Amino acid sequence: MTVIFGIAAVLAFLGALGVVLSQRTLYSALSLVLNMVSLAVLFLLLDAQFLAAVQIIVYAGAVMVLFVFIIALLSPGAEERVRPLELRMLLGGVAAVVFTVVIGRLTLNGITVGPGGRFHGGIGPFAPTVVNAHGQVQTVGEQLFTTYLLPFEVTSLLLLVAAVGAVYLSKRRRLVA
Amino acid sequence: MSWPILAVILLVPLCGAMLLLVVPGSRSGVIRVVLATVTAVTLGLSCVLLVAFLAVPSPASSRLTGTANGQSLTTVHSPVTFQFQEQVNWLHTSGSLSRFQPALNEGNNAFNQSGPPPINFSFHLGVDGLSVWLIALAALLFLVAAVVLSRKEPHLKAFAVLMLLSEVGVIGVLTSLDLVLFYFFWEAALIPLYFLMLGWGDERRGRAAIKFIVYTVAGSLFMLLAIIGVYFVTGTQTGVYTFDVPTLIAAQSFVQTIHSTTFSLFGHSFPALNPQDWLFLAFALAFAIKVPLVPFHSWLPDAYSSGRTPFLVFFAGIVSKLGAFGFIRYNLTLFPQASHFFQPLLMGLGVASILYGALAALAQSDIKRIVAYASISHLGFVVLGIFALNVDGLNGAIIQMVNHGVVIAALFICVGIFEARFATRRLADLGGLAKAMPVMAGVFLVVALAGLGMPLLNSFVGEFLILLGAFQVSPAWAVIASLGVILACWYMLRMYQGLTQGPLRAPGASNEESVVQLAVQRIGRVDLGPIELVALAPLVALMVVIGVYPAPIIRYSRFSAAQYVQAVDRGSLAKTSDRTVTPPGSSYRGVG
Amino acid sequence: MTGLFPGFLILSAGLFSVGAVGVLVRRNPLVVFMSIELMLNAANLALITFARYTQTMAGQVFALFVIAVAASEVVVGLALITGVYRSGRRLDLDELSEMSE
Amino acid sequence: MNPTLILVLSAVILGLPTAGFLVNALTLGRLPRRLVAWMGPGVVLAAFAATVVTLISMLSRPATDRGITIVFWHWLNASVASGSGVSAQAGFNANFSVRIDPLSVLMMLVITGIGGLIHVYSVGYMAHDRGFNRFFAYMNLFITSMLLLVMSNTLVFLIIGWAMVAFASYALIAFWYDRPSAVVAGRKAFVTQVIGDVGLVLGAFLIFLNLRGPAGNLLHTVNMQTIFANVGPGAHFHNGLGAYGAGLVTAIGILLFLGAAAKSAQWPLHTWLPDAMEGPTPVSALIHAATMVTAGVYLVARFHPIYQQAPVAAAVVACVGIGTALMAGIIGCTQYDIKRVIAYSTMSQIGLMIFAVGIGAYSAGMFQFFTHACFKALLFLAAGNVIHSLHDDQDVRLMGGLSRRMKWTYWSFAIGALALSGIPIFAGFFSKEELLGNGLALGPAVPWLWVIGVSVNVLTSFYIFRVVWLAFRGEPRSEHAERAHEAPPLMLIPVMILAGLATVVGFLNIDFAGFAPVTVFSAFLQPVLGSPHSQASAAIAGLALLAGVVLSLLGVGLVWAVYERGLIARDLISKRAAWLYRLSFNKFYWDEIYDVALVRPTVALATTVRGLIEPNLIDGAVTGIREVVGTLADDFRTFQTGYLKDYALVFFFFAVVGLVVLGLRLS
Repeated sequence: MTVIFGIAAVLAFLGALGVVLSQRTLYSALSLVLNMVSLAVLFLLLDAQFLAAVQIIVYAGAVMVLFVFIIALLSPGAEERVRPLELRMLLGGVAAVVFTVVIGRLTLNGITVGPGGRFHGGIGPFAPTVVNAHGQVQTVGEQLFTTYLLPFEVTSLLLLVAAVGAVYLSKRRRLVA
Repeated sequence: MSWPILAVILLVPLCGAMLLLVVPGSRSGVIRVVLATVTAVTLGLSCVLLVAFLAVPSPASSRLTGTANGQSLTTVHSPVTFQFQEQVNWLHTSGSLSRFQPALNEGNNAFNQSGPPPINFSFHLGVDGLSVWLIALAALLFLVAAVVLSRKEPHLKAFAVLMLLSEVGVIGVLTSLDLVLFYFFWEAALIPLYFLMLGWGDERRGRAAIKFIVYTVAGSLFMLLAIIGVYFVTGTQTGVYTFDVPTLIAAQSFVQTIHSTTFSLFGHSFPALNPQDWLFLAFALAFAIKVPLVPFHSWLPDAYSSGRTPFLVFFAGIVSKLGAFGFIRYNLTLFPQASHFFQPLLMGLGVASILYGALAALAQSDIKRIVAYASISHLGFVVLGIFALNVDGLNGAIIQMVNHGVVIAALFICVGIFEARFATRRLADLGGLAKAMPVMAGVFLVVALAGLGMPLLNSFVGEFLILLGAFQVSPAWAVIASLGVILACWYMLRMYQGLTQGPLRAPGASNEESVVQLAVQRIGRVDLGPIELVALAPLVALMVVIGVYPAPIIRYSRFSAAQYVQAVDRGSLAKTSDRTVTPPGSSYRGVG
Repeated sequence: MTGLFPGFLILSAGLFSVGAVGVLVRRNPLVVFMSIELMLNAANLALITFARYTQTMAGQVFALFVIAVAASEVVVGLALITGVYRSGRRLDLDELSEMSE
Repeated sequence: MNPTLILVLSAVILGLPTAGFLVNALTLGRLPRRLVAWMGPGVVLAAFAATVVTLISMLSRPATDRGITIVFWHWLNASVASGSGVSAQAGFNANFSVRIDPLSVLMMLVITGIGGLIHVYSVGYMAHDRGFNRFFAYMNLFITSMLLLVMSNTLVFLIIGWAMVAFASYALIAFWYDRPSAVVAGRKAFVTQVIGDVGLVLGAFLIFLNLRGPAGNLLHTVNMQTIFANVGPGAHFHNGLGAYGAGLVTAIGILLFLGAAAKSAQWPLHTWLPDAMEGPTPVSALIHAATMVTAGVYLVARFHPIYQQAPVAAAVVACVGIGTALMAGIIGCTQYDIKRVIAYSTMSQIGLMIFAVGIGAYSAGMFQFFTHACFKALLFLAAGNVIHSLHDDQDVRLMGGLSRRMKWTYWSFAIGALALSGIPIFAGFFSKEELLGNGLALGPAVPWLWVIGVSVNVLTSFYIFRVVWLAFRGEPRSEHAERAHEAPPLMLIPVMILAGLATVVGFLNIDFAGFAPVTVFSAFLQPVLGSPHSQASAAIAGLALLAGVVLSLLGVGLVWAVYERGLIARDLISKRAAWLYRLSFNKFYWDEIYDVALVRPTVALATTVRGLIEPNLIDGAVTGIREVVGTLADDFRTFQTGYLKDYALVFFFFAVVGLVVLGLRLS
C-alpha cells in the first residue's frame, strides 16, 4: 500500500514539475497526463473508485485531448526561457516551498482525525466497507440526487453556460480584443 | 391587508427594470411609457398603502421579556410599532433558531444562554407614520422624474433601468425592519445612483460621482461596523442577539449606559464615551453624510450641480431624506441615552447647516449650486427638528422631509428648464425672463416662495413646528436658526429676481424676440411645455395643499412622532425635568 | 493506512504549490491553464483524502463538482485562447495585459 | 348675531377676493381685459357689501354681544391621546378660525371699502399696462391676505396673513419688474418684513408655551380669544422660562412689536417704505397708506391685553412711535419726490398711531387709522393723477401750476392736505388732536411725548403744503407740466369720494375732554378695546387742542411765507444748519448705516464661505486626505505593474504568510 502510494506520489509530483518546467507545450500536456493518471491511482487507494474512473475519463480523456488538439491547432513555438532568478520566480518558489513545509508540519504534528482528534466533525457513516457494500456509484449518486441536488443542478447550468459560451466565443468573427 | 403590499411595492420597480431590459434601446417611446407606467403603478400602490394605513388599527407593540443585568424578569413593549409587517426568515446559523427568534407576538426568554450567538436575519418589512409618507413621496418623485426624462436622453434605457433599481433600493431602505436588510438596501441604492451620476451630467460629473461614492461608502462602513456592534452590545447586555429592528428597539429598555466614567482634559473632567455613544456616532456619521450636515457636505454641491434634471428630482428629493429618516428610525430608538447626550452636538450641526448653507447659497453664481446649498440649509432644519427630541420638532421634521422633497424637486425642474433653454447656469447671464416666459415665472414664483418658507405653502408648516420644537429645548438655538429663514428669503429672492426680473438678458440675445428665438431653436419652445407643466403641477399642488391643510399629514405622523419621542425618552428619565420648559407636574408632555 | 494521511495531504500541498508557481511564472496561457488544472487536482486530492478519513461523502461529491467546473473552465478558456490567437496576437500573457499603464 | 349668517358672510368676504386672485392666476393672464376690469374691483366691492351686511347684523345686537368666533377647519393637531402603548403627548394644534367683532369689522370695512375704491381707480390708472391681469391678481391677493390678517382668530393665521401681505406688497412693489430699482425695492421690503415675521413667530412661541389657564395649567393655545381671556391680572404668564424670567411679557410685547414695526415702517425697520414707492401709485395708496402699514397699529390694539400687562414694552412702543413720527416729519420736509413725501408723512402719521396705542389710547389710535386711511389714500390717488398726467414724473421741481390744469385733483389734494395737517372740520383734526390730547394724561414721560407729538404738527403741515405749493401753484416748470390735463372720470370719481369722506368722517368721534362729545366710533369699539381712558382736565385739554391747531396753522403759514411770498429764504436751513438739512435730505443715513452694518458684513461672510471656506477648508480637507492616500499609493505603486500574474503572486505570497501565522498558532 505504502509502496503504491510512494510510486504514485513520486510520479504525480514529477508530472507536475514537468508541466511547469517543460519548454514545449506538448511536453507539458503529456506531463499533465502522467500527473492525472497517477492521481487516479491515488484515488483508488483512497477507496474512491468512481472518482478515479471519472478522473481518467474526464481529465485524461476529454480535457487533455482538448488541450492537445489546441496545441496542435495553434502550434505555439517555444516560450522564451523563464529568466532565472527573476523576482517573480524567487517569490513564487519561496512561497511554494514554505507552503508545502507548513502544510507538512501541520499535518504531521497537528491534524489528526477520529474521536478525540483535533480535526472536528466527527466520523461519518460512510466507512469504506459500508460504501462498498452498498456500491460506490450508488452511494455517490444517492448523495448527488438528495443532499446535493441543488449544487448538482447548478453545476449542470454551469456546464450549459460554458458550452454556450464556448460556441459563442469560437464563432468566426472578429473578437473584441 | 391580506397580501404583502410592501413586498409588492418593492417588486414592481424591480420587475419594471427587468422588463425594460428586454425592450430594445432604440425604442425610446416604449421605454418612457414602460418607465412611467411602472412608476405610476408604484405610486398607486403607495397611495393604497396610505389609505390602508389609517384604516388598519395600530398593532399591539412588540413585547419582550428580559432581565436587566440578570436582576429580575420584566416585560417591556417596543415603544415603536409598525404596520403591514411581513417577515420571512432568510438566514440563520443555528438549528435551534426558535430559541432566539424575535419575540414579535409572544414573550420569550432568550436570555443568558452560553456559547456563540447564532446569526439570523430575516426579510422583515414594515411601515410607520414616518416611512409611509416618505414611500409615497419617493414614488411620486420617481414618477415625476420619469415624466421629465427626455426621450432624447442619451442611453435612455440604461438610465431608466438604473432609475428603477434605485427606486427599489430607496423603498427598501424605507421599509426594511432588519438591520442587515436595511444595510443591504442602503448599499444597493448606492450602486445605481453612482452609475447615474457617473454616466449623465456635465463634464464634472466624474469627479462628483467619485466624491459621492467615497463619502457615502466611508460613512456606511462605519455604520456596518456599528450594526455589528449593536448586535453584540445589545446581545451581551440583554441576551437578545438579533438584527430585528422592533426587537432591538424593545431591548434598548434593558441596556444601561450611564456616563459614570470621566476623563479630564485641561483641568475639566468630561464624561467618557461608552460603547453606545460610539455606536450612535457611527450611525450618525453615515446619516450625516447622507443628509448632509455641514462639515460632511462637500460631495453635495458637485453632485447636485453636475447631475441631470430627472436624476436630481429623485436624488435630491428622496435620497437625502434617507439620512434624516435614519436619524429618526435608528439613532433615536437604538441609542436613546446617546441621543440625549449628543443632542446639543446634533442641534448645533443642524443650526450650522442652516446658516452655512444659506450663506453659501447667497454667494453662488451658479443657479444649480444655489439650489444645492439651499437644500443643505433646509435639511439643517430637519435635523434640528429631529434632535429637539419632542413631539413638535419630530412632527415638523417629518412634514419638512416631505416638503423638502417636493420643493427641491420642483426647484431643480425649474432650474433645469432655464438651463435647457439658455444653456447657461450663471445667474449673471440671465435676467428679466418673466417677459419671455410668463407662465414659467409664475410657477417658479410659487416654487421659490415655498422654498423660502412662505405661509400657506408647505415649508412654513414644517419650519414653524421645527422652530417651535427647538424653542422648547433652547430658545437661543431657535432664534439663531430663524436667522436662516431671513437669509432664505434673501437668497431665494436673489435667484428668483435675478432670473425673471430686471432687464431682459440671456447669452447671445438682447431683446425679447431674440431670447424667444434662441430658446425655440434650442428646444422648440420658450415658455413651459405641456410635459414640464404636467411634471410641475402635482408638486405645486402639493405645496399649496399641504400649506393650507396640513392636518392629514400630521394625522399620520403624530402617532409615530409620539412613539419615537417615547422611545428616546427612555434614555432621559433623569434629564426630562430640566429639559422641558415647564416644571414637572404640569409638563407640556402631559404625562398621563 | 492512517499513517498515510499526512502523506496524501503533503502531496496535495506540493502539487498545489507547483501548480501555483506555474501560474505565476509561465507566460504561455496554455501552460498556465494546465497549471490551474494541477492546482484543482491537488485540491481534489485533499478533498478525497479528508472524505476518506472522516468517512463522509461530501468530499467526494465536491471533488466531482470541481471536475465539472474545471472541465467547463477549460472549455471556455481554450475558446478564449483560440480567439486571441485568431486575432493575431502572440500568446504571451504579459503582452496581453491591458491593465498595465 | 346668527352664527350661520356670519359664517356665510365671512366665507364670502374671504372667498371672493381669493376667487378673483385664483381665476386671474390660473388663467395665466389670458382673460379679456374688460372682464378683469369688472371682476377685479367687483369682488372687492362685493366683499365690501358683505361687510356692510355684517356690520348691520352686528349693530342689531347689544354692545356686549358683538363678538363671534367661527371655526373653519382644523389646520393641524399634533397632540396624541393615550392608547396603543403611547402615553398622551401634547403637541402644537391650531384651527383656522375667524373672529368677527367691532375691531375686525372696522378693519374689514376700510380694507374692502377704500380698497374697492382704489381698485376702481386702478382700472383707469393701469389701463394701458401690459400686466393688467397680473396687477389685479396681486391686488386681490393682497385684499385676501389683509382680510385674513384682521379676521383671523388664530395667532398662526394672523402670522400667515401677516406674511402673505408682505408677499403681495413685494409683488406689487416689484410689479414693473424690468426696472432694477423696483426689483431691489421689492426685495428690501420683503426681507424686512420677514425679519418682522420672525419676531412675531417667536412671540407666538412664547405665548403658546407659557400661557396658563385659571387653574395654573398650561393652555397651549394659539386661539387669540383664549389668550386674551387669560393674560389679564391674576392669570399671569408663567415666568419660568430660564433667562427670560420676569420679563417674559415684556419680551412677548417687544417681539410682537418687532413684527408691527416691520409692517408699519417704524424705526428701526422703516427703510423699506420710501423705496416701496417704486410700485404703481394705486399700490402705494392701498398698501403703503391705507391698509397694510397700519397693520402694526391693529396688532398692538388687538393685543392690548398683553401690552397692558407689559408697561415697559408699551412704553417702548410709544417712544418708538413718537420718535419715528418726528424723524419721518423732518425727512419729509426736504424730499422732492411727491410720492416719497407722502410716504414719509405716512410713516410719521403711523408713528403717531403707534404712539397712541403704546400709551393705551387704543380707540384714539384706531380712529386716527380710520381717518388716515381716507385722507392718505386720497393724497396718494390725487398724486397718482398728477403723475399719470405728467407721464410718470414724480419730482415736484418739475411740476408747478397744476391747479389751473387739474382743478378737481387740486382741490381734492388740498382737502387731503388740510385733513392731514389737522385743520379744523377736516377729519384729521378730530382724530389727531384727540390722539395727541391723550398724551397729556397717559403713557411714559408725560407731557414730553405730547410736546414732541404736537410739534410734529408744524412739520406735517409744512411738508404737505410745501408739496401743494410746489406742485400746484406757481408756474409750470417742465414741458410735461405745461401739457398736464385732468384725469379721466374713472380716476377722478374715487378721488372725489375719498375727498368727501376725508371731510366728514371726523364727525364720527368728537371727543375733546367733554366738549360736545360724539362717541359713535369709540362706543363702537368699546367692547373690544375697552372704555376711553380718563383724560387731562378740560382746561388743559382745551389748551392742548388750541396749541395743536395753532402749530398746524404755523406750518401752513411757514409755507406761505417761504414759497408764496418769499419772506423767508428757501435755503435758510440748508445754509444756516447744513448738518440738519443733510441729515434730513439723506434720511438720517439709515440706508447707509444698514448697508455698512448688516448687508455688507453678511455678503462678505457669504463670499468668504464661498470663496475661502468651501474650497479650502471643506474641500481642502477632502483633497488633503486624497493627497495623503495618493502619496501612500505611490509608494505601493511599484507593486502595481498591471500584470495580473504579479497580483496573483502577491496574493499567493501573503496567503502563505497568513497560513504560516495560522499554523504557528495551531501547533
